[in-house]
Amino acid sequence: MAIDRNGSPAPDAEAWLELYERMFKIRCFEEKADDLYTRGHMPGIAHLYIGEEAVAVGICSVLRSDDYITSTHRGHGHCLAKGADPYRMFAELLGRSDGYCRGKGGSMHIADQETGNLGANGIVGGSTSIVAGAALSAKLRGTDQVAVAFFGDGALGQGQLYESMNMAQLWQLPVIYVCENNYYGEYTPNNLTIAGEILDRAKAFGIEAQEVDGQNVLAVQRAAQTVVERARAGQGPAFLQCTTYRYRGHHVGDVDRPYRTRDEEEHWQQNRDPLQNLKQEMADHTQVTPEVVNELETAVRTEVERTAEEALSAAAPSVSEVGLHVYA
Amino acid sequence: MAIDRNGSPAPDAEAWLELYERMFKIRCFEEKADDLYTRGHMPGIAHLYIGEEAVAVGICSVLRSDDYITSTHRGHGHCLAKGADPYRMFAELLGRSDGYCRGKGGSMHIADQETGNLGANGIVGGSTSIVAGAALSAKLRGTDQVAVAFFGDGALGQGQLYESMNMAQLWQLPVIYVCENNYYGEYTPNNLTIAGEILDRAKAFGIEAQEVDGQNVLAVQRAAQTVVERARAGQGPAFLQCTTYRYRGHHVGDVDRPYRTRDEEEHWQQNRDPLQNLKQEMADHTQVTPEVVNELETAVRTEVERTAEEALSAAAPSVSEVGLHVYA
Amino acid sequence: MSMRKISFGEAIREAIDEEMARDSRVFMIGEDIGAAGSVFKIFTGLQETYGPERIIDSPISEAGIAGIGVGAAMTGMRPIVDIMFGDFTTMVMDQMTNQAAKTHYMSGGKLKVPMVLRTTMGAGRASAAQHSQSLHVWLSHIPGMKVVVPSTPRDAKGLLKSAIRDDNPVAFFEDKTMYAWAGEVPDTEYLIPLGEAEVKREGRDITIVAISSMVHEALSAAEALAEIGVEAEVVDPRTISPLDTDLLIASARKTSRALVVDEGCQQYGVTGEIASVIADGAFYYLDAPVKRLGAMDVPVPFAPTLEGATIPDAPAIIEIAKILCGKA
Amino acid sequence: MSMRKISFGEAIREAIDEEMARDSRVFMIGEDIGAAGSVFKIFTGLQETYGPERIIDSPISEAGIAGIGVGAAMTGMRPIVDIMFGDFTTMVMDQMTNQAAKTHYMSGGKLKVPMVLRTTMGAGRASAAQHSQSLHVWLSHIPGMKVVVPSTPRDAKGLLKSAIRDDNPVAFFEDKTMYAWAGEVPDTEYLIPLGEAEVKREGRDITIVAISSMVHEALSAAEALAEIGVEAEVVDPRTISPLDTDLLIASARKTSRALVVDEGCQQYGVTGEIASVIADGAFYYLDAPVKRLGAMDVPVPFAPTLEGATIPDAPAIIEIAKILCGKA
Ligand SMILES: Cc1ncc(C[n+]2csc(CCOP(=O)(O)OP(=O)(O)O)c2C)c(N)n1
Ligand SMILES: Cc1ncc(C[n+]2csc(CCOP(=O)(O)OP(=O)(O)O)c2C)c(N)n1
Ligand SMILES: [Mg+2]
Ligand SMILES: [Mg+2]
Repeated sequence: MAIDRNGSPAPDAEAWLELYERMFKIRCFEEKADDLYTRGHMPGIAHLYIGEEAVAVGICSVLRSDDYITSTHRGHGHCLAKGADPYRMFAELLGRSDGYCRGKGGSMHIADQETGNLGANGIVGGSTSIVAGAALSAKLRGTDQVAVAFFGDGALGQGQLYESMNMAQLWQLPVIYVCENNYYGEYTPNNLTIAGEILDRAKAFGIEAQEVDGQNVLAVQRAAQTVVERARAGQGPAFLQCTTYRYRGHHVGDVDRPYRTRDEEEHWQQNRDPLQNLKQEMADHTQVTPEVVNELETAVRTEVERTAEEALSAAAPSVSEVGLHVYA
Repeated sequence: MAIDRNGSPAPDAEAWLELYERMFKIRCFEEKADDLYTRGHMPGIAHLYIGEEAVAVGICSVLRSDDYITSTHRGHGHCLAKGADPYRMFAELLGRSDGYCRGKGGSMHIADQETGNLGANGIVGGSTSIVAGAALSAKLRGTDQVAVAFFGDGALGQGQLYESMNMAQLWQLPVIYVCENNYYGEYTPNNLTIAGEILDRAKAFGIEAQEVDGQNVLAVQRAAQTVVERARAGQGPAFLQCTTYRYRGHHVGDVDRPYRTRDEEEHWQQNRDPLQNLKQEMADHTQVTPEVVNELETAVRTEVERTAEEALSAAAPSVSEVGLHVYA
Repeated sequence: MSMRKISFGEAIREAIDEEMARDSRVFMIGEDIGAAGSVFKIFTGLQETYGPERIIDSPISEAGIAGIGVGAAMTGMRPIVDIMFGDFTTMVMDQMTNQAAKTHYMSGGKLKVPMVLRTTMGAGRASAAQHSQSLHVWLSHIPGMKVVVPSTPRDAKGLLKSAIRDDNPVAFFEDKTMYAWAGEVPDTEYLIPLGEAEVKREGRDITIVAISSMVHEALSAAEALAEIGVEAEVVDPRTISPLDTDLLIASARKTSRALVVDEGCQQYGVTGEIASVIADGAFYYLDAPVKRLGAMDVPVPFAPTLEGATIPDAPAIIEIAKILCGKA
Repeated sequence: MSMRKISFGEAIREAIDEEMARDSRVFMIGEDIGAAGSVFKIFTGLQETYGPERIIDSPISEAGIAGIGVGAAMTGMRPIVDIMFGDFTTMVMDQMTNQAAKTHYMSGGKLKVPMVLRTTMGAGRASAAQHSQSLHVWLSHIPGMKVVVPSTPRDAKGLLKSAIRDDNPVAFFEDKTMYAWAGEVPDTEYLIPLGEAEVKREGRDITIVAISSMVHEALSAAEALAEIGVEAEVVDPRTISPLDTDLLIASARKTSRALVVDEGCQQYGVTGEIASVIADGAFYYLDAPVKRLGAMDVPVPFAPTLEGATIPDAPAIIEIAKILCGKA
């Protein structure tokens, strides 16, 4: 388990490289998804996670595969970080029967039981009580699984989140609330939609809450480690506000982004890129050479490209499947 | 305007007596309502406000009649404190056409536009966003009206309250959130349902919040005065937690009350009765004699009795009215 | 099969008790269901048997507990979510419609949501417009949901046990006015499958399809009609989704006349769906138009004189049946 | 009357613009409707004209803004609450059903709630199960609500202006797939009254009742049917509550055949109500059973191949019409 240099033990090159690989895989996946959309291969739209990779990867790096996550409309990163297969994800994005949902869910509804992913969600805040149910379930079944809710700053507007936090704290449920604060909800800057202090909204329920630099995967991992261990030990929920930034538009079709400045975008990309950050850390504190990193990048990108192309030639579900799976 | 002795100016006997009269009227009204139920005259049930009189009276004593209030299932006290006519209230409780709602609403839905009462509400938390709408309306119309939401501690479980507080603070709406914390929601003590600190739930949104002794009408009035003036001046919402206690059951039919002890009930009634409290204050700090108080009590009780009996002989709405008022 | 008489409420309680004893995955969450044994007093003692972990008293957070039910069901439990009044299901529509009902389909058949949403319906208690609604048609419109509306203790017990064992989200509507009604149930364990209607009374002249408590109005109407030589067949769908269309159509084809009775509002309610199914399926056999009798399309008024006029009853059924059978 | 061509989206925008210009009580609140001009880009510039006080960007708090609408409407304003996707109306059912729709009745006709809930419907954009629903039947079931489902720019503008001026809560459903469609609207101001159906095409052989975008499927089906000698009359209710039953029944009596088409799910949907009204009212004139064509009773699947199969279209309409008219 990697612990950053402010912690101990010493930097673990391999673990860091693995974190880097996961983040890079997400970025490649999203760039490819964008490309598939632009070339007219992907139906509908998708919300890209580019720029926010450190949050999903940092959090999931301390989770077991039987731990649960609930995700959002911007869910590809969470899905990959929890261990999903890019091929089956691409197939789902393209509406093919090899997809995780046999083409029925698409980008906004990918779920993968095997890796504990209870699903992306098209309803902002929709998973904030579902996650508490998963945690209650773990508690009732006597396992030490934890349940992590990823949600955006926009979900802070949904009352359901507060109902969930109240019950999670009352019943000491193993829930980690991970607020991905990227400062915008769709096309609206969140200073127009959030009053007061975000962390206070969790503290008000007696829930331990802290802010984390969501662009620093090691910081996210360290914070996650502590709260996940606490939750696993039955010491109740926690709330992490991860400050981050989405480099692209709200969705693949949002290319003009009049609601924010190019300068702001550049600032984040130039100075706060999670991949560059970790690369620097590795250069400064490990023996990992640029060559190794480049090789890894090429390998990952080639693999992602391959799976995407493979998905493109996968079969669409037959119309006869439309009536299947309405009832179990 | 009465200010208690910790404030200035000096005790205002007349104002205090008026506060006492209003509280006493509520108590008589509720005792009579209970009697009407017990004697089988009142259809359905009612939730009595006995024991909590100081909250409604203290708050409403600083409101103008064009200020708004939203109320709850336990709404008789708010309604009377805002200036409603007991006769029309009794008529409504009895389902008569002289009632405030022509018999269509009953105890849980009395509304009185003339006195700014937007209505009792059968949905716990249901008025928490309605009140913000009334405040927004006042702001848009450029008036300096304020809107007060009375709600119980149980409404803290409803997400809608947090959505409302967020917007009220964002837009600096003149809303006063008055949480009547009587320690129980129906038959469940609220230590089972409330995590963390109640006041923090408002502070988290940047809303000024304070706790008030809800059994001390002068304290409630003083607290209300400050926050209402602030709101009227456009300085935004506030939250008051008024600790109080309902002497009777959750509703008129809840007579055994196995969920709490008789000792606890006696403690509040013996040591913290809002009427006794104010009586004592008047005895200690004004020239108001027990005789004056007794006379006033007799007058009020007689009047309440009279209106109740009058309401008993009022006509029921004709069946032809059932289809009226579905659409305006 | 030897029988015994128990009340509708006892039937509900026995079903839950038996299923909780048999399957540790079953638990119940709701307001005042623990020590208080529910506001309808049907669960007294159940929490002593199963403990506060399996009979969970929740805050007043309908949306939250419904979402918790979804999350727990997705992860191996079989939650029963108790929503005190059917009027409050208005607060769980998102969790039921966008999450519970769609999860299995959206996940391509991978995730399941085996939960039961128990709630009430039915007017007649002078509880006014927010505590008297019968909103069972809403979730019947949603693919992925099953909806049960039992009319007798026997059906209630057998259907609830099946609902709890079902792998799909099931909404279970109990007419609160029937809790005290007694009826025969088998001594030994039994199940009643979802989706099967039952002929509650055989007849040759007219088919009366009735739902929940309306079955009893239909049966007493049938007795009266028999006296004037009209033999009514009373059919109880018991489950409105899935709907046993074959039995309904077969009965109407046999009698050549049909009337559909339900306590939900008539406009866009249950009667419209069932009447159109019969009018289509029995078209060439019908001697008269299929008639509908739903609740009057008004909010339920408080005054008993008015309320009574809004609820379908035996006299109204008799009147329509006479006209259809040319006996008017 | 001279006409000009504008899009459905422009028609919506013009209606709001004109009404806001004429009545200072009208304001709009919703997510991303301000600077962003709504996610459907139909309100670009509107906030510049009326300012952020009257075109209010809200947090993602559907329940909260609906409640705010109710409170503002009760107190003299005429709010338009914008709910981005009809799928999210699942979150405002309590505010609309228990508050907005019942307030006038419960208050015995004293309080009014003149608000418009604008939202969308319609599938076909590969937006999957949580962004494609047509849930207009729910609020049509609720007395006190009015529900409008326009099919053309002309109807949309005239009906929305009437809805804004109406003293009752009105739910206004816009098929998001029609925003870009152009149609003729009068140059000068006009209103279209709520509750009046319109014959969109005259015919003698069969009545096709179609709703919202289905009107256009019905019209193109009618063209094809004309070629085989079947003259279809296409009737657009335009308002489903109140429903113009007289016109629907008269048309069916004239043609002796009827088919009802709607994009909501068929089970317990709009087609059931309308089909049963016609089957009853035109019983003695019908040569064939009244048929229904709603959306397939499945959650809307993502894969376009599957999604297309769930939506009613011209070919399906033609097929049923042929059978009804003995041309199959
Ligand atoms: C209940 C609900 N309301 C509105 C929307 C439309 N919508 C989709 S994403 C989004 C913004 C979400 O912002 P945030 O939670 O910050 O997530 P981000 O997109 O920034 O990652 C909105 C309003 C929705 N999907 N669900
Ligand atoms: C949404 C909703 N859920 C549940 C209920 C049933 N109910 C009526 S009063 C009540 C308890 C309310 O407690 P609190 O808010 O503390 O008010 P109090 O009765 O103590 O004055 C409950 C659960 C309701 N009316 N509305
Ligand atoms: Mg965001
Ligand atoms: Mg209380």
